[in-house]
Amino acid sequence: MSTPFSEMLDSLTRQRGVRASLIVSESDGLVVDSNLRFGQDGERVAALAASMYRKARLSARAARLGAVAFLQLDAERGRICAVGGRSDLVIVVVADAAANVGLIRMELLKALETLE
Amino acid sequence: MNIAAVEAWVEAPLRRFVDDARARLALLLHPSGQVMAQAGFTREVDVMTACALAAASHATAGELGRRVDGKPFRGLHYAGPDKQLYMAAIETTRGAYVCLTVFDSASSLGLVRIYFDDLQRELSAAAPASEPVAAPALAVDFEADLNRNLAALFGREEPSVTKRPGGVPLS
Amino acid sequence: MADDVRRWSDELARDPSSLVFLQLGEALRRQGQLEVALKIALRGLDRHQMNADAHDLVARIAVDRRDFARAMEEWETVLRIKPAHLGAMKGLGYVCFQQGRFEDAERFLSKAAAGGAGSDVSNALATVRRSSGGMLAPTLPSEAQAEDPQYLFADLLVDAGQTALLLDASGYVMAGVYLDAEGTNVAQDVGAQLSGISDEVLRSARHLDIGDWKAITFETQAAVVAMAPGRDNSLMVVAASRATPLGLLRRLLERCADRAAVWLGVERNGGDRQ
Amino acid sequence: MSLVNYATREITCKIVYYGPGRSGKTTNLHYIYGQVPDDRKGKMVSLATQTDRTLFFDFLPLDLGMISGFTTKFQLYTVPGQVYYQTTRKLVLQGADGVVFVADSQSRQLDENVESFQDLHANLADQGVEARSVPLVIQYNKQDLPPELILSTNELSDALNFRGVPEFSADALHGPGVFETLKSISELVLKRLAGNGATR
Repeated sequence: MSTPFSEMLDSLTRQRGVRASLIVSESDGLVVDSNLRFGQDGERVAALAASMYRKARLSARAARLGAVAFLQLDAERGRICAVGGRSDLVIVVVADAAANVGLIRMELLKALETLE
Repeated sequence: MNIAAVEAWVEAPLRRFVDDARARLALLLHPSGQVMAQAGFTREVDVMTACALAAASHATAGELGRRVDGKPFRGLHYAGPDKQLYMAAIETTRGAYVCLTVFDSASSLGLVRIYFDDLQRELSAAAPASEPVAAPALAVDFEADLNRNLAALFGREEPSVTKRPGGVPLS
Repeated sequence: MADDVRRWSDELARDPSSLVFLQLGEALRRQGQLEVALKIALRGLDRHQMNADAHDLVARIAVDRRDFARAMEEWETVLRIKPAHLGAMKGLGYVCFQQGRFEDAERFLSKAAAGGAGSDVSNALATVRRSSGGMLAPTLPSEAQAEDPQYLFADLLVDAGQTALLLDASGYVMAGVYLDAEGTNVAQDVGAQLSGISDEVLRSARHLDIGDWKAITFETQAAVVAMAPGRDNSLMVVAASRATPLGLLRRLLERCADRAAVWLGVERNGGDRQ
Repeated sequence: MSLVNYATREITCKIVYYGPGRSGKTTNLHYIYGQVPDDRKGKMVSLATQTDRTLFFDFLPLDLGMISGFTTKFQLYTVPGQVYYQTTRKLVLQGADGVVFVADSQSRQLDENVESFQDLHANLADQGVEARSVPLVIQYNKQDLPPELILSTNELSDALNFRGVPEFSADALHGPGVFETLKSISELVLKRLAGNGATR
């Protein structure tokens, strides 16, 4: 089924090393739309990534650093990148640890422009 | 967070759930409204009331689901301005329970739901295979205690017997 | 930025006397490619010995390479060529501050401020004055500075907007300093706010089965921030101005984390850092 | 299904006040609520319509105190009496440890009493519960009304109490009979715990 976000998510998931891309509601941590490779638990990623993004956003605001634009978590076996804008929606990408995060970041910022 | 459970096997999974989901309150109850475990409540009477209302709400939602969708709903979510509530059934080998959790902006519906799934799995794994064999709980001569407590409850020295038509035991 | 670097490299290859080496060198410096940047800058300087900006570029690269002596020399040259060069005054102020020469730092920064430099210089000046007038004597010896955990990362921070904090598991500051726009140390507030993120990160990494977390980086309107877990459940936090490339920030994070690891090890083993 | 926590030595029992609409089930709970000291009761919850008819149930948690070394708590529920709340009655009845059937003594309510009593048995059967195994007490309420308006307790007993369970005449509005009814159902429910052990 094609949704208004399909093309954007396809283009994110096409990036080398990307395992999943999702649009997530930041406030309730639920999946709005997703493009997942086999084995990815979209609901889990959505809930945890949204929570992490929200925490970073609120903490940065409390620390008077301004609004968070891009977030990247690096772990031993994977990376999570997220961008959010003015709306409640956050775009999340789960990628391999070795994925080119520079490219993913650019694609995410491009996707955010489309979303807004 | 303060956690109390009627049966010990419930405690660890429930504790993990409230920690992981950053829940403010949690209740595990029988569908009839009897509490199995609670986390975060400070007054026992509040627990009982919450259980009664949760059981009612769960039963209502289940019945509504059966009527409009042919099967009970998976879960129930209410959102207030500050706090939210999520409630769903949990099936174990010991039977079905209802779990109600209250959370605020430190958590989210998505988080609560994923950890709910984990709780379901952990409770299923932890549940003893069979019912414990219960010994008689009360002594046979419990009546004296009961009479004394009821009299105290109603502010009477002795349980009084009134005359007809005002409360005479008929048999 | 990668495109720009390629374009400027091509241009420089076509015309080795082009001033484009200034942009190329600066871009490479920001990417953390300090050796290449230095090579380009020195080659440019050979052809443009009286160009103040070329000396300024070499000085900035030297600071990144912790070569403060070379940076001083280059910025002093800049001021001989172009006495009103604000970048050189700021740079000299910064180097003097790092070396504990607060009076000199104040003199350079005051000149820069009088010359019309922006709010970052005013902030830096406030910091210097606070340091010299407050807990630190103007001629504080470097050993004493090294004893103060506030200055644990001072020599690793290369731009005025950069800051580093080491937090314990409860979010309390163990080392480092975080100055706000007014020059006030808000390390404890910022640390407490940012440390909460690590709980979230820990949980996400655990439940998404991606192994232990190594770092988290985020860009905000005002800054770029990177954090990494350290020994004894500590948290290393570095922040820099928004213009700082993420790659450079990560390098800074690694250096500070290494420093913190050594310091924590020493602290645990009886506090003897000699 | 009494809940017995052997670790903390606590017993919790669920008692349901059943009966036709306006027979005085909620009034029983209100009277109890008014008599019991604050430290022995929780807030009374009434899920009622705008006209104060019970919509879902009334609920009153009571702390009976220590009985045979167990802290004993009762949860008193009422069901909505009106015929069309059948589903709700079933839900509230679920897991009841004891039932108080509150009959309306007015002559014109006899059919409603009988119908509601049958409804109780049908609902218990639906839940796979043998009605005779559930502790039951019958209360003939409103016996304070003028004799020409009500049936005598003997007449009501003939119509309803074919099982010969404990029965009480009452005036729930003013109190007579309320305490005796509660005491009787408490005894029956606890007797099961003393004799049969806990069901759970």
